[in-house]
Amino acid sequence: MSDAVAEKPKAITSRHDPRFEVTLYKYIGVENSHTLEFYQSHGGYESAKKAITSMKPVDVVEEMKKSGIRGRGGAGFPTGLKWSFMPPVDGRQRYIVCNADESEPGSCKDRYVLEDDPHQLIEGMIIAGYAISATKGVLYIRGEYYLGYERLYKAIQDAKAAGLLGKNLFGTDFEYEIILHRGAGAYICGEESALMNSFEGFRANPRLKPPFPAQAGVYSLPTTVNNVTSLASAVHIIGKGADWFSGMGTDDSKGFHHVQVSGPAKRRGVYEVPMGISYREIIFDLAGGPTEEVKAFIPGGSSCPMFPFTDQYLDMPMEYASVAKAGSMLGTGGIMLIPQNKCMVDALYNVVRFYAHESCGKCTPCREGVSTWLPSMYKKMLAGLGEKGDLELLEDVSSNIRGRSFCPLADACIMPVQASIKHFRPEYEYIIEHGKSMYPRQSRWAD
Amino acid sequence: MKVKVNDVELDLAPGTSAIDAVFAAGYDVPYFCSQEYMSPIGACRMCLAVVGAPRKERDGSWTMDEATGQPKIFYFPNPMATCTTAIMEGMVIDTLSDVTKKAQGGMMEMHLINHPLDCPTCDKGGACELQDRAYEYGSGHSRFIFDKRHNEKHHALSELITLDRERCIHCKRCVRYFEEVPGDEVLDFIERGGHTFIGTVEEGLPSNFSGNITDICPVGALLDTTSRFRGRNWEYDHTRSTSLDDASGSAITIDARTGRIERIKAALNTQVNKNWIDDGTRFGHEYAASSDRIKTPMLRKNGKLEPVTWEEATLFISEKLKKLSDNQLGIALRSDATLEEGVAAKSLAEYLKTGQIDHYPRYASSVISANPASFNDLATAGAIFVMADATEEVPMVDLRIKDALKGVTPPTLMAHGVPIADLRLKERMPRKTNILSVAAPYRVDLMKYAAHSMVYPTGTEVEVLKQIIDASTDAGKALKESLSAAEKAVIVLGAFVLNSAEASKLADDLAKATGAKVMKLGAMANSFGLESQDVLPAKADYSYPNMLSGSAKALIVSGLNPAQNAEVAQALLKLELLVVHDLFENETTALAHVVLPAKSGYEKEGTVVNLEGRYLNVNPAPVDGGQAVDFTGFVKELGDALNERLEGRSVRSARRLLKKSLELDLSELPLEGTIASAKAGKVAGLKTNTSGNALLVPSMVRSEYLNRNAHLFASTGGNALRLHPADAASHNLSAHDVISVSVGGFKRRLSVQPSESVPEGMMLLPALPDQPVGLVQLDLNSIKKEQVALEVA
Amino acid sequence: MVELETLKPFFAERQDVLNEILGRYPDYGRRSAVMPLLWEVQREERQVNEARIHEIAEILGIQPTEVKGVMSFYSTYHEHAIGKYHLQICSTLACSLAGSDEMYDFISEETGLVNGETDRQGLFSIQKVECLGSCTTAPVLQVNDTYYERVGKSRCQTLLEAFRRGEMPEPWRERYGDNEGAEKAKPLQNTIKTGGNA
Amino acid sequence: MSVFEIAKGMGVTLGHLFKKPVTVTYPEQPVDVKPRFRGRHHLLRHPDTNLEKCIGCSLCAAACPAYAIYVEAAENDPNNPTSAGERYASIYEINMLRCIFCGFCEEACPTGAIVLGHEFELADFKYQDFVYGKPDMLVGTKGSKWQRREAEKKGKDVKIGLKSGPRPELEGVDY
Repeated sequence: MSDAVAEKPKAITSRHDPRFEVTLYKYIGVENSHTLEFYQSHGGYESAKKAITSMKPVDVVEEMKKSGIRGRGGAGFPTGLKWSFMPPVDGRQRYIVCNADESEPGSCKDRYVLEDDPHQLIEGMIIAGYAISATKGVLYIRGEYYLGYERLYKAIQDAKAAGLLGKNLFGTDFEYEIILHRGAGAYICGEESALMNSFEGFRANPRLKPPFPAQAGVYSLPTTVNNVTSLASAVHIIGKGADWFSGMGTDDSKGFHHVQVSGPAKRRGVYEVPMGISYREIIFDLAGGPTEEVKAFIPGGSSCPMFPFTDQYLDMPMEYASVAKAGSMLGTGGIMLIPQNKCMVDALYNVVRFYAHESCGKCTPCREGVSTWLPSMYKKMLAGLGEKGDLELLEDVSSNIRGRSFCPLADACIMPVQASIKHFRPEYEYIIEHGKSMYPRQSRWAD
Repeated sequence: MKVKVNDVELDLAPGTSAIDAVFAAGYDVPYFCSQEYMSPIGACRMCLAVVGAPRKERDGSWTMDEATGQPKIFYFPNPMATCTTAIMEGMVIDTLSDVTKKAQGGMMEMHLINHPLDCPTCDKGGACELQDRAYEYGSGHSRFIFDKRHNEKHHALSELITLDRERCIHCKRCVRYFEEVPGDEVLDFIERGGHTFIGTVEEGLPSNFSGNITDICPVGALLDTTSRFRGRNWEYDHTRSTSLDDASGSAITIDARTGRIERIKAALNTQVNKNWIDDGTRFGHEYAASSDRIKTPMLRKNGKLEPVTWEEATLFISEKLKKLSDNQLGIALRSDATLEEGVAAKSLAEYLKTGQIDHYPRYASSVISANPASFNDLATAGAIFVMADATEEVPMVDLRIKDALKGVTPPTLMAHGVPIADLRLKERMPRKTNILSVAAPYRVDLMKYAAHSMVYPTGTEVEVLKQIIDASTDAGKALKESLSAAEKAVIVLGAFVLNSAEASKLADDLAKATGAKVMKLGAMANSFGLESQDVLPAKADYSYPNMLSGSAKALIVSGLNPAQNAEVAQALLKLELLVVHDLFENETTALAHVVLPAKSGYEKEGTVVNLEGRYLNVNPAPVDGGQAVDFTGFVKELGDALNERLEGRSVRSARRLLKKSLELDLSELPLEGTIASAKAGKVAGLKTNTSGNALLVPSMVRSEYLNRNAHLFASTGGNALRLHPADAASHNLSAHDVISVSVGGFKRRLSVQPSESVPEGMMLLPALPDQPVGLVQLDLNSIKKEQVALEVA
Repeated sequence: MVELETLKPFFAERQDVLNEILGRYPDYGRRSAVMPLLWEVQREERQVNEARIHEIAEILGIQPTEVKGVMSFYSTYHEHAIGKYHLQICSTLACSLAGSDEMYDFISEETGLVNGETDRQGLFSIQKVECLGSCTTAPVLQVNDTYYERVGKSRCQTLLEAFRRGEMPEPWRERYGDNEGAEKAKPLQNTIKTGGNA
Repeated sequence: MSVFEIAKGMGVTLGHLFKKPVTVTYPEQPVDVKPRFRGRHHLLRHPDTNLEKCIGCSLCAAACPAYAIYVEAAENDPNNPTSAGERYASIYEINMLRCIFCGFCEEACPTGAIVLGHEFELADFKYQDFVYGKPDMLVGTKGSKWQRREAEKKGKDVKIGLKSGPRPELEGVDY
């Protein structure tokens, strides 16, 4: 007690830190965790109650800002700041939209929340709705997550019946309802403006910005769009305080994140980790290490440029700034390991084919470049018909697409392509020169 | 706002798009998806350019560049689509840098990878934006070695429009056009990504303005079927003219080749039709190229019409005329005759000392309003009351009303013309339907877009207007209040009101009471002009219907076919002289002593006055019409035979005359025309039927020529008899039956179209110039089925 | 076409479903109901044909072309009938690294169908789809609306056999991660639901 | 000038006395035409399908410096097509009096449909006989209008006064 200011405890940046506790994912996988009884008996809806009954909307936004949480959907925009962009209340209906159209290859963190802890998300949406004075929430869930849709549907009904949704929440005059909307299989709906078009019943083409959603979003009304885990995190930030949240992570990246390890790892799965954790810890300690020799890993879903599987990158802390500095993005935290004997060109063809299939067709570089030209070039190389100059052509076409498209989908396709050429150029050169992959395809199907 | 484009500094209004700044500066960027009068969407990504702007510090001062002492320009990391970028203070746009060039060239290459490059067979070749831009910005060769996307070619979207899906570059102009301009969402993208194509589920693109998509398609994906393969763009003679199909005075471009009209396209008139024309105007030109046109004068000899020279024909006429005393000759022009023709007819009438001169069809009341509304008044109105079937009478009124519903004022013209990307326009803008009220005796198209619409019993216009003026009903009161309250209110009156002098008077009273401007929809292209020039009978007894029923001993009719009515035909037989000046042989030429070849509206030179009172030039397309002349030419020929130099013997002579009275030089009108004030003529009342079981309704398609317009005929199924399904059942008629029937003495051939939008007990059929809008008795006993609709097996 | 026109309106007898769906959205957002309505038709009829497109357009007061444009944008609405068991094999990278290509080959061989085909009996249809969000439990086989994760060869075989018998086995859960141990892989059961979309 | 030089000159003269004469007794004898000679036009067909190569694009007419070509196009009947694709020339006319045989039309043709052949005997009597239509130029038609008229009158084959193999571009043309 000698110092006036107690030294700030060191932030948690490792799962090995005894202070770390799994919070958001605590009940995932537990039997009946998706029911209202279970949720309420484990402290559910306390945060919402706290926020609505004892805090002003501004305070909630401030608390979120203070926590330093950044959007978990991929772009990493500070959530609190986003909420504060809403125009002053002017009598117009306002919307909070939950983007549960999780379709990025390598990501499945939201699915577990939607399926196993829907009430946590509903509570997060109530808090967010309260913070931005929106009385309507839109929950856009991708069409394939039918189990999640069923459970959310039930959860919303239950919450309504229990008075947790509807009018006069927690005895106040705050009202809130959630519109559950099911997508139908389009990756582009993960883009917020495309999602809004899709919700409104239009083709899911991205919209022109400005106006931004805060000015004219759903039905041209003020709207905020957040990812599932961003909203679910709000429950804990309000419940445990912004300081608890910012007690994890680094200066640049606060709190926890959810990483999903896929590819040849011993225990591929979803893990809640503090920000600033090293990739080595995630891959080796949590996921049990690779089952075969690995040459690269994608740090945050397929749209993020890959890193070679070297110490330099493995020891890098998982935070927005460091990853960006190394030439990639934190994305959704979908870490994918690419084994040594998987042909990189083949792997990239798979990625490119995904984006080709998901391009909405609105703008030329994406429709013609991503959706037509790139897959053709990869197919040609893989068929052993590559010619001298093809790699340069691929690079040039990529550079003509990158940064030229209407929305970031084309960039999401081009960045991994460019990264793969940068790090694994010899594999491209080999396939062009020899007409066959450096690593022939082999069966990977377990019994 | 100050903007710098390359080396040119400009001062432009805030909200201007960067692409317009570039064009205003005299530089060029390629673009495909932007289109005048439509929302910019940034889909084609061709207009990319390096763009930068200075930034402000927290205290509001510019962030300075230490090296130069000027505000530092922060460039966007990627080239920006200039069409969707609004200019900012101090913005710098660089369209000449290597980055810009590479971006544009790369995009051009991608546009072409799936384009079939079948320019030699493509009708757009030579006038194709993609072709032009590929020359200017393309690299000249493609690095895309794979198979191009294959898709359906020559797919008939409707009888009038052919779609080639391979050529489509997905600029979305057509899809946006339908949503934004006429508001009929009948075309959309299907599928997604590289498989996207445009298509429709509705058969035949049910829209009255579908043809405009062929104009705005930047490639040859959407083509006008009437002109398909008729010629190449460089072979056409392009003539800018004014459409004589309705009273809007829409600007058109007539494309003719080797003496034949092959295509009509919309021309730009920012004040009238903007870039658009309706389908009736666009596709209804085929009749002019029919092979059965009258090409030489003909004289009846021994009961048979024989080709003669103009001299022989006019000599015959002049001999006959000399035997007539005053006021025995009747002269009747169709209401789409030019101002010059009207003057010629008047001067001929004066010379021949007859007061029996008229134009037809016309209404019982004047079409010249005391407080006339212009199209721009209509497009910016705060309240609109339409008492007409505006879409069919003057389609452009329909389109400009939809402008008003959007609430965006017409754009200010820039140095390069209409802004290419008007950032105020957005996709799927909400429409202020509550400013529009529509009343008509049956369900009209415009009612879809009106918050308040009313279908009143046929012939009760007077009662309806009284209700509004007296505010005796809630709806009437609300309407009157909204018209009074609106800063700018416009009342649109069509044939149903103008046909009744009483209703017309009430409507004028309503306008006066509410301070609204009035737009009166003239019956035909030059109704306004001919009335303002007093091409009207000296007294009521000399009106055209009276001429036909005996007031005239001799008759010169131009463009009219009165003998369709069997009763009138009998009366015409008694005439001492019947001169018919027309395009085709018909019931009246069969009785005529002299038949003279007339010019179609595409071949005439002259002036028309549209419903705003706007003087617009009609220019002749080089068309082979044989010895056809317009009415001024007839006056000249007749004058020669009479040894007289009559006024109005040529367009120039008529214009000299008009210059004096109008103080307007009609040979030097600006392209968008000139509005001059006009006073209503002394309209001698026409008797109109007040009873009948059928209503003749206006039609945007010229019913009299429909059977010569093969494509339009196929698209509309011919002139339709529309009736309520219950009535159809009781008359034992079914859809698509083709019947011949006597309608008020006119033998009509009609195809049956049952429709819920028609009130029970009333049948609707299109009016003819000689059987204009109004009630009529359809003889149910005379119905003969010529062709029974095929049952679908 | 003639056949389609004589189809009974789909929602005529399902007014409650229709009203429930329309009731979800605000009045100014009536059009939002287009996707749920399409889902409803697709669930019952395993396809959305042109007559239904017209019907939905009528309900929502929009043009059929618009409905078609929206419907065709999404990959899970089908113009032609899919099988009773619509086998969707995720083929994106994570699943591909776990052998989904081989799984596709296997299923294709077993059913005699290729991507996009439906067999004549209407039992199976197969479709290669993009990422299903089951990357950590790859490879995944989605049958109608049900996920079967970590589908090895023997599991795949057992599943196909069950489908042929008209059974829809309960999906098992086998996940690692923070939820590890909370539930164990359950054995494949050959009971529970039969047929149709879940 | 010496005698020797005169003798040298005479030698040249004498030498020619014994050479084969270059004069050809045309029209009894056919003349030799150089491969690149540009004579009357041929409209070619695709040899395998027998469809006309001409698609009626009018580019030849656009390229023609003498305005000698007139083309009118129409849409193919899909069941009985005249040319490959959707468009064919319903009217194709060349006015041989206006034509300057520059070959620009051949260069402009995107499908290689029009090729200038070797026939040069185009003399005739009436103006309208110089306007050659499609039947006069399509591959398989031999000779000028006059020659064909003459041959028909006499019931003989058309005889054209030239001997030379056609250029490779003249696919299917037989001299």
